[in-house]
Amino acid sequence: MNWLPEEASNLARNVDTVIWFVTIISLVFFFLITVVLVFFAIKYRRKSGEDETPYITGNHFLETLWTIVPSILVLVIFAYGFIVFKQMRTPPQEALEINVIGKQWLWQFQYDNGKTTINELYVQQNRPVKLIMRSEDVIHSFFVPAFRVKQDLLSGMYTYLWFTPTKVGVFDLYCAEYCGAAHSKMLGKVIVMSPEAYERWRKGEEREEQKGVASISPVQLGEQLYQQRGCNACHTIDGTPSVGPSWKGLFGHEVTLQDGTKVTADENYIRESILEPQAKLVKGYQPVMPSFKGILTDEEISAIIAYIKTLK
Amino acid sequence: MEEIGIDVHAHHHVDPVVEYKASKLGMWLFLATELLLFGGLFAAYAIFRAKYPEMFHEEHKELDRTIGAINTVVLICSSLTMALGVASIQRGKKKLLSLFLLLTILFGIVFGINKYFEYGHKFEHHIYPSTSIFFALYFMMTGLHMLHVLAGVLVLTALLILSLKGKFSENYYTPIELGGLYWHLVDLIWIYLFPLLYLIS
Amino acid sequence: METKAHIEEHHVGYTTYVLVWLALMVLTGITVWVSYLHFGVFNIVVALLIASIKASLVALYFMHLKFEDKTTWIFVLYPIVLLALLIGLTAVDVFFRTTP
Amino acid sequence: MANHTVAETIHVPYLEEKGILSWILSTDHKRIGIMYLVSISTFFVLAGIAALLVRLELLSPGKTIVDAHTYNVLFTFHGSAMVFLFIVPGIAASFGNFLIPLMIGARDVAFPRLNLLSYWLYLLGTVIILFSLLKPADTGWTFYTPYSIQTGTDVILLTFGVFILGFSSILTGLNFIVTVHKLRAPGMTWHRLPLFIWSSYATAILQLLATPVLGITLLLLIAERVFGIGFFDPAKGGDPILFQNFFWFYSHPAVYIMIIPAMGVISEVIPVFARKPIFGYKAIAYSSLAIALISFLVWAHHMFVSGMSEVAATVFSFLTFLVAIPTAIKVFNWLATLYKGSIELRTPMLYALSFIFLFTIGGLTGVFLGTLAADVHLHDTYFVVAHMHYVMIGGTVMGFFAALHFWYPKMFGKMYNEAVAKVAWFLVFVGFNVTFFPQFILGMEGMPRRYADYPPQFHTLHEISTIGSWILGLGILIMALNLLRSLTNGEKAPDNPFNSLSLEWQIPSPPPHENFEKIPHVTDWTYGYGKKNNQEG
Ligand code: HEA
Ligand code: HEA
Ligand code: HEC
Ligand code: CUA
Ligand SMILES: [Cu+2]
Repeated sequence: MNWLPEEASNLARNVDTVIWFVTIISLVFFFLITVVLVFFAIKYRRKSGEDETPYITGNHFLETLWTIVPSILVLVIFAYGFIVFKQMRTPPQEALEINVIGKQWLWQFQYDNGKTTINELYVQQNRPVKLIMRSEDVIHSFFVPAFRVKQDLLSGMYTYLWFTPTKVGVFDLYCAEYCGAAHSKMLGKVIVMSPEAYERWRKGEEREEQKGVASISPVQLGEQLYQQRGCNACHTIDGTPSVGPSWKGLFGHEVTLQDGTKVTADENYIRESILEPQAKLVKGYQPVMPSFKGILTDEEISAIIAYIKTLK
Repeated sequence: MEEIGIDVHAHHHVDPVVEYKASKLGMWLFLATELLLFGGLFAAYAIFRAKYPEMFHEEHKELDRTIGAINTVVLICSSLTMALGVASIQRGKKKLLSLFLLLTILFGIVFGINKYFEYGHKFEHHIYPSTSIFFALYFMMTGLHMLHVLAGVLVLTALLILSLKGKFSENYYTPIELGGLYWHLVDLIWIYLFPLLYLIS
Repeated sequence: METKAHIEEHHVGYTTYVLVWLALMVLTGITVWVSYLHFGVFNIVVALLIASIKASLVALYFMHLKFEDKTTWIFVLYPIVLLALLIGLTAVDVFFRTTP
Repeated sequence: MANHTVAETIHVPYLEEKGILSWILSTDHKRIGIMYLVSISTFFVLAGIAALLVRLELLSPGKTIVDAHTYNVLFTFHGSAMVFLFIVPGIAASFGNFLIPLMIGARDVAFPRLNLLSYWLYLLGTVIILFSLLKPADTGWTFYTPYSIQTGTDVILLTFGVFILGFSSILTGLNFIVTVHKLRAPGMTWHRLPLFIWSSYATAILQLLATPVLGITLLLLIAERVFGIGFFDPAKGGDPILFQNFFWFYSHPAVYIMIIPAMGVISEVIPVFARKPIFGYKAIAYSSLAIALISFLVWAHHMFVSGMSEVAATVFSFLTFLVAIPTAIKVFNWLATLYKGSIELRTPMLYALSFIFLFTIGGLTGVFLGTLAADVHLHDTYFVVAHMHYVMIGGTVMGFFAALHFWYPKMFGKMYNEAVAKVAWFLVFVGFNVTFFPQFILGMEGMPRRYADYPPQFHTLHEISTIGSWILGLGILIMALNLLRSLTNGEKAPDNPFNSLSLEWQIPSPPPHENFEKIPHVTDWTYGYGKKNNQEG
């Protein structure tokens, strides 16, 4: 029975030991208290209205005992938690630095080689990473349960966290600080790759995606981007409005803007909506869509348009 | 304010001495909450002043020391007249009480008029609470204080009316004491606001 | 608890009040004067010190705190301690933050 | 024990007079207590229904009944109404008002009219908050900046309502402190006071001194929105973490405002139904005070990963553990009181024992959260949600229900149906655990809180939790119906159905307007149960 997720970072083991340590102490007290409670409740059940009870008002020895023992235990717990916390807050010198930007409601990662990814963080197995993080709007929180790390992102101030991924695989990334309507959609993945695969990805020569571009159709690429770039946080494809309007039946139809004017959703409109979302606001929606200028290439935008066209 | 302690003949028949002591303790407790209400602002002041010393130094120059100093003196004088008012009613001098209450109220009004011009001046120079953290603090601190002065003046006016009606005597002056305590607190807070906002060097 | 209908109270005299008032006026003068001198960080310390002396005078005499019972004193002092803790512990946060 | 006088002259029971005006203009502490009781129970049900909707939405991944924004509005309303309208005034304002003068042998609180003003302010605050529902806020009950500055929903009305409620809370606290200091009956020394009085006193200190800081914080938040000042807005040079510091300076002590009165209730109920003196009276009494004093110093344990300084995190983690000690002392003393008792499992006692069991779980999981390294993983997950419900429902609400069943005969002069009450207790106990225990597991697995939607791997546990909430709701429904029915159909209650020794039981049920015909002269403490022999007293 292990309720904690898989341990996929160097820190996870230590955090888990702390949690287990506290759990064991807690269980001891919990069972002690429960057993005594139930035992007394049964043993000293009222037999008749005339039961005689002793006049006991206290016992200095016992009272001192159950003040001192928990006091010592909590001090130990504190110290242990602190030691591991210290480690969690002290990144090694050689850690690879990656910039993280959180905004409503997506994650953006900037690597030292100039690459930028959205909602997918690529890291190398057994190589310490240090994330230097900031927010562009409200507070978000970077949380990867499998790594046992969490840290808030603020605007106007950098925060950081570090870890060394120890297992190859794909791990869930959550936003853990409430940040508005699509807070629960601000999800991402951490992709831990073997050193070789990571090197390939870094150089960008044989990027899996690029290989893909050649072989898949624009519509398929658009669908992929819809997931990967986080459009799905705000846009549905089944017609239900979410944070943003649904894409279903969007293309070619008339859209009513904030100021009452109507435009037809053609290629240029959609392109503008992606690059400068605030230029033409759709009526009934908040101006919350982030700009994807510099994030999506022209080719990718075309692919998304192609994909939207298929959603009738 | 009157809620506190005018109950001489309250239906729960508490001994008047207990009543008097209870009312005073109640007032002190209330003042403690006032202290912590301003406390949040003092904490914000401490943090931001340490963070942005230059901003505080530069921008405080926009404030008028002279008006600040005059207002300090006005409030101190009002505190004196208030204290003298309490002292006179303790000795049964009802007319003197009314006179001192009137003086206190007048000082309070002078303080308010000064503030009115001070704020007006700031707005003319396009200085608003949103101008900077310093001015946000300035407006919030003095504004909240001004609200307290206003409340104090209203309370004292009510007390003056009661006093003119002859409600108080050397045997019963609890409301005067309580009103006085409140008024002194208003003075006390200003004693800190003045150097913190106007006299940064 | 009291049962006697008799208020045993210290009545402060008019002259005491006037003397306290004089002291307050003088201290106000000093605090303005001092603000023109330059002691660096100590300016604020001095300013707060003078303000605290003034505040104590107001509390002790004008507000009769000097003649109040222990309960009142506790409820005056504890909030001041709390305020100091609010400022102090918040400062421990704000001024010890590490940047990456 | 106190020599009491049963009404001989015309003593009108306080419930007698009819008409709405006779209530909302009454300065009788008993009537004000009942008005609070009715009001907070109403909001408990409303906020509880919001909780049921929250749970219903979480029944399955994806959209179940409402969209994300509505979900956010729902948990914001649920949290803020439960906290500010139900549990903070809670036991203190309802039972505190009703009981404090009765227990200390006084005719009323120190300032009856101020007391009524507190209630009116409470009403005013609730009306404002209900108005805010026209464009309901979606900030969560914590109003974190900068989100609360930016969102388009009506944060101003909600926070202003809470601000007004704060005043109500302050004035109640002030009133109780003075009452306990100045109005105790002759012979009612500090060390003879019932423990409920001690806990009310400690709570009152917290209400008095913590609430003003919340007041100014909310005022500043409103000023940020209205005047554009920037204390908490990084875009203007402000510091969003400063808001959190201020907010928790109040809201951590507030969690003890919630729990200490319930602890007081438990300390009253257990000796009566075990027919034993309370064990370690002074330790329980002073530990309430200790909690009240220390709890101001732990606020930032809600902010370990907020970007605050590590030094501060360490200091606050350390201080957090210190508050666990006075609480531990109480738990052990309650257990020891049961030893060699004559325990009768009436409904109030069942709730009291459930309190000990559930609150221990809640408190121990609090220790997980206070531990630095563990909190990094557990913060803002369902582990926190489970912790807070175990302490707030497993603790406070259990204490509230215990109080409700214990003092019901005294308040209304009627008995409720014991069998039905026990069935309701059983459903509440089981339903509660089914609802919230799975949330500990969810949290450990990493399920974040305030999520309108969740990945499929969390489905089963959420499903169990939702089903649990229905059992819990059913239990509360049965309990409520039982009590309501007894108002009209219940048997007439004797003056002292549970053979308690404390003062409020020595007068008629329901008590007369004046409480005591003659102010009692107290000669012993409240807990003189059992046979005195050579044991020290
Ligand atoms: C009634 C309300 C109540 C009470 C009494 C408590 C009691 C405690 N709480 Fe809780 N708490 C909340 C209500 C409450 N809490 C709420 C509402 C939140 C969430 C707010 C939000 O974010 O929305 C919260 C969140 C919260 C956090 C922040 C979590 C996070 O967001 O990351 C922390 C962290 O330290 C914490 C700790 C504690 C501790 C240490 C106690 C202690 O007082 C517990 C002490 C009790 C015991 C320890 C059990 C009995 C003792 C023994 C059996 C002795 C043996 C014990 C040992 C040796 C350890 N609580
Ligand atoms: C006193 C405090 C209190 C109480 C009693 C409760 C009671 C309940 N809470 Fe509460 N909860 C909070 C305080 C409280 N909560 C707070 C502070 C938060 C944080 C908010 C935030 O994040 O900002 C929270 C958040 C919270 C969440 C997390 C939401 C999220 O993070 O996304 C959940 C989810 O399960 C939840 C569920 C419940 C349930 C099922 C109950 C049940 O116990 C409710 C039971 C009550 C009833 C059911 C009403 C009684 C009903 C009747 C009398 C008859 C009607 C019945 C039927 C129709 C069946 N609560
Ligand atoms: C943070 C939420 C959010 C994200 C993420 C988001 N959008 Fe939007 N989007 C909106 C909102 C809100 C609107 C409507 C208001 C407006 O026009 O800006 C909108 C409008 C649009 C429109 C115009 C639709 C219409 O009905 O007229 C297009 C096209 C669009 N978005 C494309 C995208 C693409 C492509 C992505 C991802 C690469 C994306 N959006 C990501 C919130 C978002
Ligand atoms: Cu971003 Cu929640
Ligand atoms: Cu807390």
